[in-house]
Amino acid sequence: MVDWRLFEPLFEFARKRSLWIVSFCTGCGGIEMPPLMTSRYDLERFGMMANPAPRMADLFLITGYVTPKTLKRIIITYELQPDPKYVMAHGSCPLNGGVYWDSYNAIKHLDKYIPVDVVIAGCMPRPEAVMDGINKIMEMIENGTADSWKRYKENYEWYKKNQDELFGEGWREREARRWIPWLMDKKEE
Amino acid sequence: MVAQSELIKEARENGMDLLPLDKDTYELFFGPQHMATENFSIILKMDGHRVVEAIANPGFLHRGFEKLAEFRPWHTNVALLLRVCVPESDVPETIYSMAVDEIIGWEVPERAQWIRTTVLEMARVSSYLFWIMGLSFKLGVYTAGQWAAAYRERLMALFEQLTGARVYHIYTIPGGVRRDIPSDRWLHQLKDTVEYIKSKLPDFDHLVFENYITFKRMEGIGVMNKKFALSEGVTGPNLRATGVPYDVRRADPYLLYPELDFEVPVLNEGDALARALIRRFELEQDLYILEQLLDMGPPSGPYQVSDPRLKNLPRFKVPAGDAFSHVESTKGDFGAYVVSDGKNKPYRVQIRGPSIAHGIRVLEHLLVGSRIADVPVILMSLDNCPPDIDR
Amino acid sequence: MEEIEFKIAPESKIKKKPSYIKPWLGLKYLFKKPVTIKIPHEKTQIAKKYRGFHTLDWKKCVGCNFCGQICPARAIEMTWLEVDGKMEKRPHPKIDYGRCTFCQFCVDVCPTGALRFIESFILTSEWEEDTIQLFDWVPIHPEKFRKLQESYNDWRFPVEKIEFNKETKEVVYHLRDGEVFKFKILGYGIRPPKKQKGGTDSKPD
Amino acid sequence: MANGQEGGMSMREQAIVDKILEKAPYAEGKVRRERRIEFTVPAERIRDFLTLLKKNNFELMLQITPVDWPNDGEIELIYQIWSVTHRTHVMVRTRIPRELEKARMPTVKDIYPVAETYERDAHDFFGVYFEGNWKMEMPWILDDTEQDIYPLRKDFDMLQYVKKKYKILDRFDENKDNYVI
Amino acid sequence: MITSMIGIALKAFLILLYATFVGFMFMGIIRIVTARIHRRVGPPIYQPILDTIKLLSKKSNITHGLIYDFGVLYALGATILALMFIPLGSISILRAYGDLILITFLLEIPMLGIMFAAMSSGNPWAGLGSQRALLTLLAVQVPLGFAIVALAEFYDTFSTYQIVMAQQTAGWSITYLPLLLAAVAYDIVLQAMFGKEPFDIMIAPGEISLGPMVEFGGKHMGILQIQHAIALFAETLFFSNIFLGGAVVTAFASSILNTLASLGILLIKQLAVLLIAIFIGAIFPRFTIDQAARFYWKWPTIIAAAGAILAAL
Repeated sequence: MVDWRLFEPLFEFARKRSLWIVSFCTGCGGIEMPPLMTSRYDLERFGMMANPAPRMADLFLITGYVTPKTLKRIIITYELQPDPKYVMAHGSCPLNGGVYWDSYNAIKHLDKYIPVDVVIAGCMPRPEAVMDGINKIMEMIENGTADSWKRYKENYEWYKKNQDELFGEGWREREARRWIPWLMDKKEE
Repeated sequence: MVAQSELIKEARENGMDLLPLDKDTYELFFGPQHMATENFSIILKMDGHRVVEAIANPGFLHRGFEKLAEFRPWHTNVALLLRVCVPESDVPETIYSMAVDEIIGWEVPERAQWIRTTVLEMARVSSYLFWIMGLSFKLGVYTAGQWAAAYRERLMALFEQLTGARVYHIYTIPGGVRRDIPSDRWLHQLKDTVEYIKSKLPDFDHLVFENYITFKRMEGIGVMNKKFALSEGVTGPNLRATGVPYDVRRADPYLLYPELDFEVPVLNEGDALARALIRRFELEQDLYILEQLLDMGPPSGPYQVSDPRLKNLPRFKVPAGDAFSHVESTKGDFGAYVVSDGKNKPYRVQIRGPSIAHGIRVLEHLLVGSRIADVPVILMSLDNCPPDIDR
Repeated sequence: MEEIEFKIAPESKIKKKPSYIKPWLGLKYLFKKPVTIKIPHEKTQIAKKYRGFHTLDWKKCVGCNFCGQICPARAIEMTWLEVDGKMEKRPHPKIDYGRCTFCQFCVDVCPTGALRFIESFILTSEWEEDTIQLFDWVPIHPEKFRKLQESYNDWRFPVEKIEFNKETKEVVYHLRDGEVFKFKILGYGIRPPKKQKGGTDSKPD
Repeated sequence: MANGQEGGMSMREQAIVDKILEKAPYAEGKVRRERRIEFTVPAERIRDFLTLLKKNNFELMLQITPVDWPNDGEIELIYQIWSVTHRTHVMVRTRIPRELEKARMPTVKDIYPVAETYERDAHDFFGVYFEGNWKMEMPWILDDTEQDIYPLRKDFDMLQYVKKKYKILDRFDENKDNYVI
Repeated sequence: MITSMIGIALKAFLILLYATFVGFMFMGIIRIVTARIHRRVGPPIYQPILDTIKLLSKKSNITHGLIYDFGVLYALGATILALMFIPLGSISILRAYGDLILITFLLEIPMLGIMFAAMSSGNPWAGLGSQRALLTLLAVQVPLGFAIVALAEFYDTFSTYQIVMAQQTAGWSITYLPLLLAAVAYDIVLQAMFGKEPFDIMIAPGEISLGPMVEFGGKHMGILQIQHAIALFAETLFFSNIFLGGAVVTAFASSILNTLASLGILLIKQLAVLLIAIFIGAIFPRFTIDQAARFYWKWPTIIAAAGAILAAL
């Protein structure tokens, strides 16, 4: 059996230079993603690209505030991603609620529900700031400090407790069945 | 007809696990984690590649602005309400400000009106470029989209100089605007940018609007007729594509629009292609309007009403009353209804996003019978903007 | 319908003809210079009055709490501070960048011009309890901020690390040029803190 | 923008109001300003009145705005309709009691189909039940957990709700609890 | 006997290594050239290699059963097998058996492997994508068949190697009208094989989120990336062999120099084929699946059939 640890520096380099982003823009920050991905700022220079399939993605950008309804999808999408995976929170809202600090429908502290590696300030953050955050993530991957996915595994019970507290027990099943009655064939009048 | 609520109850009682659909249909959750429907979800009942039934599921962006606005001072609400329409954030600013101006009875200075009109038109151009990007990404001709996003950055830079921010400008406030035009150099830069974008329009035509395959993809897709569109409350380019010449800038003139010359495009087909072509033409017209505005030049004078009460913004009170104002955004008729009860906070603010009309029922109707490949194209041709449905 | 007195564009102007040939013109930028700004190597131009972080002239600030009242995000909290064992005469705004929307209405309403903003906008941090303290600060003096910005010229937050002791409420700013800046938070609100909490260990004057 | 409150400009609007009022004696109407008119209708006649408006070329329903007036114990529903033909915006105001079980309205979705969406919206945020709209119970913007609260009503205590739901409000200093909004 | 076996195995390994490397470079070139058309800088050319290493180094891996794992390996194996049949200059392992139809078939069946795997994951998007992929395969068959028939008719043989050798004396295939027609048809087919617009219907990121690929992650996707690289190499190589004259250099005395020269010539031809595909991909939107099928059964079929008839005359 080959000792794969020998190749770990190479792997770290590859992980750093090939961060695929899951294409799930969760808030207003999504509007700055197209400029970042396209010609002007061109994130592909760093090997980053938006990937429609969460199974292939490494980096999850929480672009802005998160509503409970979106958070459910975020959690599911996050769990679909294979390890190692990284999360970056954009702007003020995931950190402390932002301008929606008293809104009944916005999550205040995202780190209670999923782990986050890097957070950047701004409303919304300029592309330069986002790129700085991505640089930070790259540095952290190099140092091995980007370990939010490990934290999620280790403290899964705690995260799950918080999620269940917010959505109620068994929210995954409920969400899956929510639309069943409306998709049934409507009876004739 | 059996009430749907009874069906739900029945289903719940039976502890239904699986979808009691016909054998040859299946359900498909289209979004929100999907490239075509960012932050919007459509539940599709599919038969092979055909859509049998569609249910729009909004609400992923709901933050309760209408409630939040009741707790913030009048001017500050601008910083909040502009988030209703992210790609074109000046529109909610302007409608809210116009409604508040009307309640107070303020006559906005001419310079402020000029700046507001210019900012609105710039927002329209940038929003249309953003839309071209979206459309071409969904069609698969990524080149045009990349260009459009790059050219939009020029406008963003101008916005940044004028307002101090790239996306959320927080610029138009009740009584005028927050800052003056930075310098004459800015006007020249705007002129250059308008000319630059104008010179690049044929590129988009070549790749998107005159491309044979685009025609193949969009012709005859998602057809609405005039009667249907009117009864469903569709506005903006989507309505004009069905043959109704309704444009708020002409039908209910505001700001400097009565003095400006532009043509309102109307087509009768009502399909996705017609909607796309109308938007393409309006982009050209918006650039033309910007040129006229620049030729006109900003009138001299103050950029804000002078009112001693403005010195103390937190205590600023608006007399009791209500007003409705609306403007033409790239998505359609964007309206705000503001009620004041004489305090330093609004009593009620409602924003009417155009997408609530064409993004729910019309979408559900148009998707039925279309192929799965047409779903993103129809979505994009309607220019469905989820944040203004959710608010 | 009523007659229309505005201009309707003729259909011939709107409609386009499909073509197989014209798309090939889309290749024309293949050998042109890309429009990309190569960010780590190139610097972008930030507009002069870009709404970035706040600065605060502690001398000028009168603690009127206008900024706290106008803030749509309630990001500003008036804070009573103690610098070098001396209590500041007036409370100063403490700004939480986990809330701030950078609308700068607080700057607009500031009656003495003490609260200002600067173009710097980059603040990146790991999401850990001690590093995230960076997002909550009492802004530093504009001249100091400007100096730091001009010497580094990378639009970054001027403070590298903020130590906040939750028990003693002591705050230490480690500025980017190595300067250390210490003060102590006595309490929040517009009222002086000693009236509410007599039992705190701080006793200036 | 001229807010010509009165004067010769609003003659056209006055003519429209007169014409409508002639056929609907139960309603009250007035001209607000150029291109803005408003009617007040009792809640039970709303369907008749909107049918009349639709016949008189008021084609586009822009929104249904509920406004909560807890002091009067009423919810005001404002049907905002735009006429492409007359180029006039009309507000049809009606008031219904605000108690949950009494806050009921007949649906107008057969007159203006788009009203279905607006009615779902009003139901979700204000708890106004529109009878005859079978999509009333269909999930709309709010999530399951908020199903029984009506957040846009004036008596909804948002801060308390937020504190209960999301536990803490401030990350940096929990002692900072003197929130005044 | 054993030494010759080892020699062949070594040769096969070297070919595979070369093909994989060049294939990855091709993937990098696709991304860079596309980026330049988009007016941006684009990634470094070795980016696909990094992507693959990253995918292979993923710590957790999702599998949906035996067929899911097997399908991916099947795709890789079929592509490698196809590669071995295609003459690469004068070196090739199985070139003597390199039948046109066999190679065409082997180049197509990796798709089947991917489809098996995708279908077994049970994801509806993967199901949709697989249906589309099947239909694309079906649509492509007709013009492809006619193009192959035209070639076989013209050269009177099914052997790729013989066609290459015939071209060395008689000039490139595309200089003859019937084969030019066949080449045009085949090039349009190649667009679908590369998965570029307007025929990237089976992936269609904006429509069905990568279709069959949606469930692959980690090592499965890494293997598919390698497969894609080899397939890119093999497909371009096959095209340049049968239509662009291949390359069998015998000018030098040293056989190593000859090999290198022919590899270089082939590389240039392959790049030309690739660039055409990139250009078409950059400027055309995507067809829907029924439009694509109708398209393939119309123009490329007519062109290829005309070529076949002309070749038979």
